[in-house]
Amino acid sequence: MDFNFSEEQQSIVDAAERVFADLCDDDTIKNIGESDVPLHKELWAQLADSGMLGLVVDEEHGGLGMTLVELCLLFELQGKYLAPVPMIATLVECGLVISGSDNVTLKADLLPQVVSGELLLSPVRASNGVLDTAGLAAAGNDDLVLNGVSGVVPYASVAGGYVVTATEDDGHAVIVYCPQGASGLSVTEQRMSSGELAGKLHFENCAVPAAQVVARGASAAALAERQKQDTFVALAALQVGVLDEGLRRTAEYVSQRKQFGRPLGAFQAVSQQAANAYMAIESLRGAYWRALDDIEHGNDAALSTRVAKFWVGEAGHKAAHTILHLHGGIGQDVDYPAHRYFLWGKHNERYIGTPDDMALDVGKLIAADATRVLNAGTAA
Amino acid sequence: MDFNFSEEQQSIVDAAERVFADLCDDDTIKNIGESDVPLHKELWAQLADSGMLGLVVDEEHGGLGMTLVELCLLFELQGKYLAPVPMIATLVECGLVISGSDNVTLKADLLPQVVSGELLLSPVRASNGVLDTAGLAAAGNDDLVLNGVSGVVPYASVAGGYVVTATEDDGHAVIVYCPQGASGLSVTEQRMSSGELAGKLHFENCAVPAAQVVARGASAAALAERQKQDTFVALAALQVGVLDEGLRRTAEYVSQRKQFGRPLGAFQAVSQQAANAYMAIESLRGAYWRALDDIEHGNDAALSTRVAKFWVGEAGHKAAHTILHLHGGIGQDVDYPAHRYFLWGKHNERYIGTPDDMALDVGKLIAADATRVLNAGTAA
Amino acid sequence: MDTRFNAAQRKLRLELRDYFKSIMTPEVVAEVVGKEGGPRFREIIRKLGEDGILTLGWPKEYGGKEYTTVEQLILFEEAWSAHTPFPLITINTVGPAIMKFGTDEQKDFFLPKIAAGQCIFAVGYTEAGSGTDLASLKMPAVLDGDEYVVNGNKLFTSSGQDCDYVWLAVRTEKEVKRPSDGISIMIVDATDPGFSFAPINTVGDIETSMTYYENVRIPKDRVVGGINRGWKVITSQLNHERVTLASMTVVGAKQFRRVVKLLDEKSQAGDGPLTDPLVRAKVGELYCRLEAIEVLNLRTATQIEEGKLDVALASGVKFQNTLELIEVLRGLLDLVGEDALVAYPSEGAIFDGDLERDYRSAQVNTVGGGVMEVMRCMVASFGLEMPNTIA
Amino acid sequence: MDTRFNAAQRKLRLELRDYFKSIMTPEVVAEVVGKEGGPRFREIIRKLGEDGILTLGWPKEYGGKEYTTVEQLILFEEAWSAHTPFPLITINTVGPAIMKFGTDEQKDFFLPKIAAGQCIFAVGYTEAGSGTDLASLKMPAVLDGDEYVVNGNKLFTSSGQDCDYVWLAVRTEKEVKRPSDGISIMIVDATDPGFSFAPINTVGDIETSMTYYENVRIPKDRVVGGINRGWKVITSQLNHERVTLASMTVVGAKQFRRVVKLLDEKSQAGDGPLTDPLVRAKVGELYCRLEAIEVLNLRTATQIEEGKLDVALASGVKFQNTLELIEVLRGLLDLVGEDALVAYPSEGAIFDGDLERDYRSAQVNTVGGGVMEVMRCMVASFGLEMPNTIA
Repeated sequence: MDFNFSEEQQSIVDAAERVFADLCDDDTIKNIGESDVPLHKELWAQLADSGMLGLVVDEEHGGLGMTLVELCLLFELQGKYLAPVPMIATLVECGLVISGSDNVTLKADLLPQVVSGELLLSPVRASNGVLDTAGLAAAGNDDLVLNGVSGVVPYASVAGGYVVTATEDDGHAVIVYCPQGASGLSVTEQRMSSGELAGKLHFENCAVPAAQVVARGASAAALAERQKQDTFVALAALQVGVLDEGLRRTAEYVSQRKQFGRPLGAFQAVSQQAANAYMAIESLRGAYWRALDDIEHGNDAALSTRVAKFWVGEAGHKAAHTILHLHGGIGQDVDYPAHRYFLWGKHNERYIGTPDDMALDVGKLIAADATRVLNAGTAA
Repeated sequence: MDFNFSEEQQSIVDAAERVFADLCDDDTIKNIGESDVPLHKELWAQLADSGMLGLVVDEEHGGLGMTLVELCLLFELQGKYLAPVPMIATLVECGLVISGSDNVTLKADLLPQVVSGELLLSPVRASNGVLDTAGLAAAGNDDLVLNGVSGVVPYASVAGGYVVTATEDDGHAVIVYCPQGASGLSVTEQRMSSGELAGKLHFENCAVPAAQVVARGASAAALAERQKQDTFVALAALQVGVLDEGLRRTAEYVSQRKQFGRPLGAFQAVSQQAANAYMAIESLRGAYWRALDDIEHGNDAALSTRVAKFWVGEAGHKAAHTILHLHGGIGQDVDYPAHRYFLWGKHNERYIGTPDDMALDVGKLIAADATRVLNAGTAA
Repeated sequence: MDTRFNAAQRKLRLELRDYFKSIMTPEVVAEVVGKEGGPRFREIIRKLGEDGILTLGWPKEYGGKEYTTVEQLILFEEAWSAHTPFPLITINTVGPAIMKFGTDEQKDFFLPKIAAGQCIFAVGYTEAGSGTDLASLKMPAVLDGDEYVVNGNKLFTSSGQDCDYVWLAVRTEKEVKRPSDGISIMIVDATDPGFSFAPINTVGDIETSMTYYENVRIPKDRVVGGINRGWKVITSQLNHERVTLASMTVVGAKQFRRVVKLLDEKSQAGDGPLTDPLVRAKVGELYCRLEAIEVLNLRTATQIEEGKLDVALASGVKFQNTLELIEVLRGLLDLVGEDALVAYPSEGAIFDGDLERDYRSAQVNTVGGGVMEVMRCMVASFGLEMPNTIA
Repeated sequence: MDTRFNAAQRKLRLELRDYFKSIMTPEVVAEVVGKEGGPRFREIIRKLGEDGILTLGWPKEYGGKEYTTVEQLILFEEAWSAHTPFPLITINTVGPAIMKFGTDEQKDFFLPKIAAGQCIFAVGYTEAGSGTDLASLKMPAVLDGDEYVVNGNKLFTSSGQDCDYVWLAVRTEKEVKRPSDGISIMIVDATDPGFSFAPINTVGDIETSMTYYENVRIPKDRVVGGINRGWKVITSQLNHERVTLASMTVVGAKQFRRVVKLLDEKSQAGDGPLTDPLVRAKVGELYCRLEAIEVLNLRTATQIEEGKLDVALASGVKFQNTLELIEVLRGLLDLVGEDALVAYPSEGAIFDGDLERDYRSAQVNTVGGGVMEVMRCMVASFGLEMPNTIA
């Protein structure tokens, strides 16, 4: 067994850390968060310059042809520095889906723009909230027409295009590319609790020519599932970064802040909570690593990626609250960075599925085929 | 508002406490628990002598005609002293059901025997586990025939009779009385995790003459629901007694036991857990009192009694584990009483419904009629 | 045993709800939510004063209506749920402390102004180095003629950005056996040129402030309760404050009813969310938790009314109800689904962002008004006779 | 990244499972479950010794097969799941300590006997007043000629009721700077007439004992690691022990698979339990928790193998996995329904009462092998560089 990233994997993103460290000090992050468009454009440009945006794009399209493993190390950094950039949306939720398409023209058109940083992308799926249950419908033979609403599309208002998963009349999934400004598509800007940009998208007879179809039929379903799995792991990486750094700062704070003549951290009531948060994060880390292992080795990752996302939420909830709470009054102050770790942790907890959602998903998979978990050679 | 038992209510069971205190010292309870028939016969006799077994039986049948409120104070005592007697089974789950019957002959026959302590009764319902899902079926016109299995019937092997809730062909509930030894009824003795006696009952064409029918049709359904509600509250009372005393003993233990030169209770890691357990119990207590209030005042108690049972489990789980854990090594020793509070707390948590079961029940009731919780004049 | 609001109390609640609703139009809410000052904020409080709402809980001799504690709870719950500006600390802490510890002149001067909604107090307790360990506060007040001169800063001064006076805790004696023996309470006039503030925005959108004191002069007759006797003034209200803070958990019930109403409306048509067993189980669980919160709050309110507030329970509800509220709001976010974290004023923000905001602001009470670790220590020592483990 | 058992390890597991299954028939299980002694217990351990199972993890020079830590984990998991008598402490703690600290004579005398399953050690550490604070132990050993004389009692002496020797921690020096500086480890011959015991039955059915020492005489050459140097002998194995104890959480996986199998069988017919969304959600949640437990255990095992065990993680898995296990077993009881708490040998006991028993016995590890509060203190200080808050 091996519970480490290889030196090669690590070295690829080592340079990236310097970029983050240079451009993502607390003040910068705070200022960008308070600006009209909370998007770290300079960081995005630097990541493009250093090739990071092309990490998982194949060399044919200007990328480095690496795997999700290396990319996840980048997301850990993003989490550590709370960098407001649509990395997961553009590179994983959209970029990897486009890479998986058979539409070579579309790939040749879009992927180089992703690598260069010109093109930000947002994934669009049917709303799953109680308010909008209309879904996203695609109709047509070769050219398609989209109708429906999607509620929480990350960075939608600044994206250059959208990778949209819709449902055809026959119930099959279809994935299409839709550029910003397409006729019949309107985007309303939204802000999430964490301050992250998002958009609400309305499709009203939005025409999608056949050339913009990413995948259809069985391959669309497979790509949509793969998109989910990759996103779950990416979020786990991001969350590990957020919570590790948030808890590290918390430990530092309580070790220095004194009350009753002692550092707060010298009180057992504090150390016990910190330890619980620590182990919640370690549980997440293990689940994340196992999912990454499966993806790296081409195993079926349907279960393990969902287990990882379960822990994104479970650890996010527990550790995020501990991070905020143990900072006491200063944790509440939005001029101080602690609360951002809380808000990011909670955002990641919920995005594309809560722990309850993941548990149900896992349960469904087991119900469909119990041998998944009853196979021989596993514990007990 | 009034969050107290009245002096009259309290005084009625004050005498009972002396009985429990005399007969339920730790050694006696331990010895009875280790005996072949873990039933405190002497206590039962004394409770009968002091009229306690007739508390809620009407005066016509030799009882005192009190309400469930007074009886619950008795269950609190039972919990405090961990007294192994079938009080809830005999007096609430069976006695109150018989009292609610229109079958005057049956009442006249059975209730005086309950008051005198001669007759122990056990409630029988269809199994709800994954193993036995056959149910309990009743067939016939006036005289009935029972078939089916019931898995966990409290004190079944020592009971003189059973109050059986079965389902008729038309799907309606029917409640009948069935004496021990009835032809077609076999009882296998079981032991629960807590050491409590239980039985598994098999009905094979067990004949029940019309004279033994307690209730049928709509009144049977109403009585069965009432039986549940009363039992939920009774268990809440019992659990309050168990956990209060268990936590009190725990506090006493950690205040005296020293490690590292200080009492364990002087460590925040210990005080924090004790406080959490304390408030879990207070949450239970409040829910219990509200349910009792509803029953006392004839309000619809469908929701509040289930809320109380939810907290029986929720507080039972949290506080029971804290009680056991904070006793350290000695808590594991079965010669020391601490573990019994744990086992009783866990038993009560699960008996006739876990917190999850209660939550679902409550949710169903709200789904069926949301105005139950949306009514005007309640908070917000 | 009587654990529910009675008919009169339910009627009162509906009247108050209508009253607050008439004032707090959506536009007004949007303007003042989370604010602790400003013209509209002031205007509403003056109106509450004119309408006699502020002092409903005060004794008759000070112009109050002597509402019982349960009625006051209803008042605060409805005001809080409607986002009504309400100078809670001025009404509930400062006013009663002046009644109890103030001189006749202080009573005559301040109480009518407070009642009229024309006088808002900020409370200056916390310092950068003294939060949970409040008794260690250092800000000195030095006697100079007939006035005390104060220099220093206070952190998290609630209402500091728009107050008429500051209810200030200062150190008037350094050389004392217990640090709490050298503390005094003084009333600072916010128009003093040496007083200034800087607002602090919080993660839950609840404004507070940093306040600065540069040679601020306080006449001797603005000392409340006697020199070096401030600790008693501070602590005499603490348990009541905790109970009041615990009552803020009413937002859980508010949001629960909103969400259930929404789910129910969606379900009336037929195959709606409330037919899903998982939704039912979640709704049921949250209801069970909310009921426990409600009863706990009613028990402490009743104990206050009966003059026998149990310290363990008062400390306990403060953390227990807050933690339960956090879980309840989390569950409500689950029920709402992916729109749950969309923030006001975005189009998709559910209930105008009110649930999302309440969720963020619920966190503050694990710290504010007594940090939960200390509350637990108090539960253990007062409720279970275990050793005191606070310090 | 490689986080799963490989094909060889899975094969090994199945072989061991078959091996233990062949020994542990239902009748044998019923006879020995929870026992720490007795003829059958001894018989099985001797068989394990003959078959070379006991020392699979030992170095080759002591007759072992040098199993990797992960293979040892598999061995313990399978032995434990099958309820196989296994002198875990003798094999895993005492044996390695003798290898590391023992004299050549001690090695030659004890190690072959242990390997053959003919020598079981009890461990006598805890005293009535010294549990978590083990270094405060008082039982004196006084030199008398060439022998130490020991008087006193030990509490929770694992295997004390049927051992050949006791691995005893005693105080050989009172006047020391740190209490841990005056402790020695000595090997008591259980046939010494001054040695006796009384069994302690526990809530989880795991036997332990109280041991009594009345003028028990221990030759000088049975001191291990040197006089007053016992603390190092004790602590050198602690982290490994914690990792081993954490691996007992494998019973969660065992019971989960049993319950899922049961539910699946019931569901094959059609409208069975696995079609219920609530059952699915619960099954899914438990699987998520079990996966986290498994990976944590594999991580610490791999760290040991690589010789770089992280103290924070070793301490952390000890409490985290135990607490998760308790929740998992609770969830499994929920899935089973009302029969869940029926105990062996009742007719209705599910899985012959194994789930019910495992649930009861899971509790012991919140205390045993390092109480969870101390484990958390260690996580905070070693993992987060926070102050040490143990004492």
